[in-house]
Amino acid sequence: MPTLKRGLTLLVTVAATLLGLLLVTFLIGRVVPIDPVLSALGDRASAESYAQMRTQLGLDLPLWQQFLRYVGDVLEGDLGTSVLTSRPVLEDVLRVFPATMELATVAVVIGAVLGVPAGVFAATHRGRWPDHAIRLLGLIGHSVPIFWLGLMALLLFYAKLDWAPGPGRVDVFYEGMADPVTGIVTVDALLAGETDIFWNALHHLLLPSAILGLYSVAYIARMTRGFMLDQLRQEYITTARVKGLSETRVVWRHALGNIAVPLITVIALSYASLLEGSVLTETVFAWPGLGLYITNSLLSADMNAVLGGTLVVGAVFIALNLLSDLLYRLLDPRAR
Amino acid sequence: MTDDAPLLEVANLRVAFPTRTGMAEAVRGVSFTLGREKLGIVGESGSGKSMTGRSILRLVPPPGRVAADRLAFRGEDLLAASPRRMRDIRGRRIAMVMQDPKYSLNPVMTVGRQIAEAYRVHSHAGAAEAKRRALEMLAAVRIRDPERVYERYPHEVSGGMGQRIMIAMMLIPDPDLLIADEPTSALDVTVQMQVLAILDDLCSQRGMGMIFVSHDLNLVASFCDRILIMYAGRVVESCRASELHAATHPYTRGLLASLPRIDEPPGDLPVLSRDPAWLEG
Amino acid sequence: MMIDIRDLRVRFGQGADAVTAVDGVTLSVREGESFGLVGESGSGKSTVLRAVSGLNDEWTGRIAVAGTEQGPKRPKGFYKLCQMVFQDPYGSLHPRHTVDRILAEPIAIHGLGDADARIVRVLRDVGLGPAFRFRYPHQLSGGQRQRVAIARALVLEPRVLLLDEPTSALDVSVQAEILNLLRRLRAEHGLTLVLVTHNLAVVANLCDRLAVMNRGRLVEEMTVEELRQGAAREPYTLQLLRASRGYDRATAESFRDYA
Amino acid sequence: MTARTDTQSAGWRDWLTTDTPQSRAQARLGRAWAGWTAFRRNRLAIAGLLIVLALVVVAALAPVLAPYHPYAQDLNGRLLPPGAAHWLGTDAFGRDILSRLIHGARLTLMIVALVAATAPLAGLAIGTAAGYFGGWVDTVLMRITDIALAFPKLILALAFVAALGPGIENAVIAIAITSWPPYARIARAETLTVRRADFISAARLQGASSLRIILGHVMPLCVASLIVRTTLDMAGVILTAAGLGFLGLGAQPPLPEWGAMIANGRQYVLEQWWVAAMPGLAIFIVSLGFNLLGDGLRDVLDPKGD
Repeated sequence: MPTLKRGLTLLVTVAATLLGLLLVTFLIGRVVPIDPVLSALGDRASAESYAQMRTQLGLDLPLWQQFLRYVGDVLEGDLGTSVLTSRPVLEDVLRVFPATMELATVAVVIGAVLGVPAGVFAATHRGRWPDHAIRLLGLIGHSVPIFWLGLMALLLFYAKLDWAPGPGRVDVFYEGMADPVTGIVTVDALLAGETDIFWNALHHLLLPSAILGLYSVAYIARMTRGFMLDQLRQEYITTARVKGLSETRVVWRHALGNIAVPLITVIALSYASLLEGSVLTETVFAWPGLGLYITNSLLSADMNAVLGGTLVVGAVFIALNLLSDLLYRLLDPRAR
Repeated sequence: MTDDAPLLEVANLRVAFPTRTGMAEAVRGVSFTLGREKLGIVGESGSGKSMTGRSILRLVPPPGRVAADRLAFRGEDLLAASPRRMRDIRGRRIAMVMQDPKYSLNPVMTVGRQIAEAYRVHSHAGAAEAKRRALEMLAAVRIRDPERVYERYPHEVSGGMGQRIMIAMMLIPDPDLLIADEPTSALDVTVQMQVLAILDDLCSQRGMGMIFVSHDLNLVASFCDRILIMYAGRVVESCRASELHAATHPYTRGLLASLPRIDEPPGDLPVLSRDPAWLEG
Repeated sequence: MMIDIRDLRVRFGQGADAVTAVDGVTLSVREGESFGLVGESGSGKSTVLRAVSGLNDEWTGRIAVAGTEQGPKRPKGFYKLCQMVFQDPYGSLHPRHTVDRILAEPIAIHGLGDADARIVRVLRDVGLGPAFRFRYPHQLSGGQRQRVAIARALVLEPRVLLLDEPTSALDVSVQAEILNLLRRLRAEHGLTLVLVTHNLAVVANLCDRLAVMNRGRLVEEMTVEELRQGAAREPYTLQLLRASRGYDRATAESFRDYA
Repeated sequence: MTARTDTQSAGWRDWLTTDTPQSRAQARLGRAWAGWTAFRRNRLAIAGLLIVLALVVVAALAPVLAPYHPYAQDLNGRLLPPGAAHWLGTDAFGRDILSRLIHGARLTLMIVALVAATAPLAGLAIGTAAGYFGGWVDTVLMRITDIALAFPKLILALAFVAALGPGIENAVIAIAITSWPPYARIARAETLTVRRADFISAARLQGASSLRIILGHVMPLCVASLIVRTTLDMAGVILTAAGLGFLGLGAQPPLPEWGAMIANGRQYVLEQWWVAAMPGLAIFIVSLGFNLLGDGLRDVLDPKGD
């Protein structure tokens, strides 16, 4: 297929997906039993100002026009105003998002660095004890409620053993000392040359990201093992052995080369699910990221903030999907 | 070592796989010796012909078990060889071509790099030297435009060309013995003949021995020097290819009779009735 | 004429990627005849068969079976007239259905009564005893599976049997059994056979007449008697004949590509 | 006597494992037996099966098994550590944690059953239809599925619950709505691999209708991998439901939902750890049970692996 046509198809797909996401958040916003006019004006609004606000918010228009208006607003970056913070939701989200990204990125690095080799090792030792051990560990990782594990880890490493610092991104003492350039505390501290803050922030990051990473180790190891077993059965692996290649080269060059593309998809997917999983982890570790922001907004029925946050996470999801799709076309000779 | 000493000696080769009900024997006591000749191993599916070929390279997948009174390549015991020594032997001394290039070539590596890799692993030559040799080898298997084919991925070449690439890759380290496991079964008859001609020429030019595993009695009889006929893991008959028509074992005779022929009038073909006694050789 | 094909064309794909698989094929098969369609892979022989059977509906031209012109979509009655047997006996039987269910299904679809008796009869017809009736495909050998596939085709008592490489996935000793079975069934039921294969010897054994195809076109038609005497007119057919006689270094040198 | 039972059971086994079944029922039972024999050899899978069975038994017999009423408060016995009277201790209202866990099993089982009965079936119908018919049917259905798949599931469930109001029914609806797309994808992929199979062509050549082919030929082949996936997913459903409960968006007090129980114990976690630890352990064990069972089923039903 010509590249241009393929590119167009991809573009249409992404646009349709975004529109679908907007439709869902829009509809959720409509079924909320909270009156948006009242929440904007307060309970004691006069009938007159109520009607005026209703028109102003476009609530008297037909539903499809309201939707178009909503799409237009979102495209202009207007996600509404948060009732809780009285600031534009987009501003809030941009402020808290780096904290979540920091957490999820470290977690996915842990996941990939441990998960891929574990999966390969399990596959090459199929049916023997390393395989069973890795498989069982994976199943355990899939079965632990992550928020509970966080609580228990705080209990053990913070309260009992005093190895880990408490909740939060840095100790209270350091808070706000490094200029928020990127919003990622570790990076900001390094940029400001504050090594103390950097180490402190890293120390704080370790426990929550390790716990978040545990889930993705389990997922990535399991998928890697499955892909790898599929490849090791293939005849080209026999060919590579007949050529006299070492087992290391057969496994890490030939077999792994063939699963690189699906693995990237898996890692992208698990990155996305980590962004999502941060909702629960952040609550436990009082980590001031998007997850905590959404949860707090939920509990105070701040729908603009909830839907805005949902939209941003959804958009990141779509971007990650797009990215793994593009990488697939770039890396797999059969897809070019 | 003199030239008339056997290339390969196999005595009482056995391959077995554990199953729920005990060990299942795929190869049950196969013996033969091979010089610089083309030896055909013929049999129906499940006769153990492929497993015999693979066990020589110690490529029987676990949990399969290989045992033999003697399995020696130029006098060296293959079953006692260390994994490292075995890697030296594979490719460099003994190579193998498999049935379908669609599956036996690595799909995400250009064919050129796969051939060059086969050369470099045994010669420790530089990248440029390996590429030069690979292009020469592509020309040797009569590929018209080696430079262009070198950069292709396996899915971009036809079956016949894929099998030539496979042959180029296997012959580039200049092995002494080639095991060809149904190398032309996935190809059309005319392409099949062309690929066989290439194998034939390269073998005689390089003085290689060849084990040609196939289910096609006619093809083996016309291509090889000597034939082993396998049934249920055993060699039931061994003869010169030119004397196949005079085979004595009832299984061989039955197989020959059950083949339809263009020059015979249509009519019922004799059906093979299997004698349990054949299982004991 | 049992089967009459005029100027059949089949194209796959659209626009620049389109491939012409069958390019203007005209042929006919008489009632009770056994007709062979021979060619190498990509010659379009199987595509012709699939168009006749109704599996492929993207063709142009004219196909008539038993005097009735056929459109792309077939009425239910067509399938009582014309049945097909596939190449790979491992892929043509549903892995989770017993032989019994495989054979009972066509009877149920066409509302034919007397299922038990029909199933037992057709199993006996293809040389399988009643012991095979409740087995799953994985409990059968390749030859037994192909017999079940033939039984499934016969249970509707068709007049035409289309055979797509019915023996090329089988060992030669089993191939002989299946060829003998097909010959007997043809005689007993007065079947018209269309056999697609790459193997000239199989055609010589089972057919009366054959057509050779190459790259979507019909190269030539001949009787099996002519084939036996090597009396082919076209160089492509002669090359096929030579290639099927086994390996010969000198002959291999003379081969060329026929576009 | 023993000898006789032995020969009897051997007779049954022969009847089940015979290569020549005499009837449809025998063939079917023989097949089930072969599956069970394979499953039985996987010890971890058996452990998973036992955990899931235990969950069902505990849920069914909750009033009989629980030593106390799940809501019975005892303000003098608040936050008691595990001991003879309260095996797993008491919570901030002096309620017996064990009894609440036992009654909570009913909620967990209900959530699992409701999701398992809806999402996979919807996915199966959509996926097989898309895969079998192809063309624009496939394009439309799969576009919708892909869009739904690209959404953040948990956060969307949160938003749903926020919109519909907290509560266990809404939590189930939210989970079911967000979890059908993967099933549709799996069912479609399986359908595509079998659609071109000769046995489907053969069925078409028998004159079988599309409905008959989808129901009788395609779906039975999708069901195996769907059952495996559903079982494995139930662990995730339990975790999501517990997460919603933990955030206060799932089951509402005083319902003994395990996630909400962890949330209740959270503020005491540093001193009275058992209040939060016990329900978490229950979630972990049950969820592990589904994972082990699903993993074992995959070996039997879907040996291709992931």
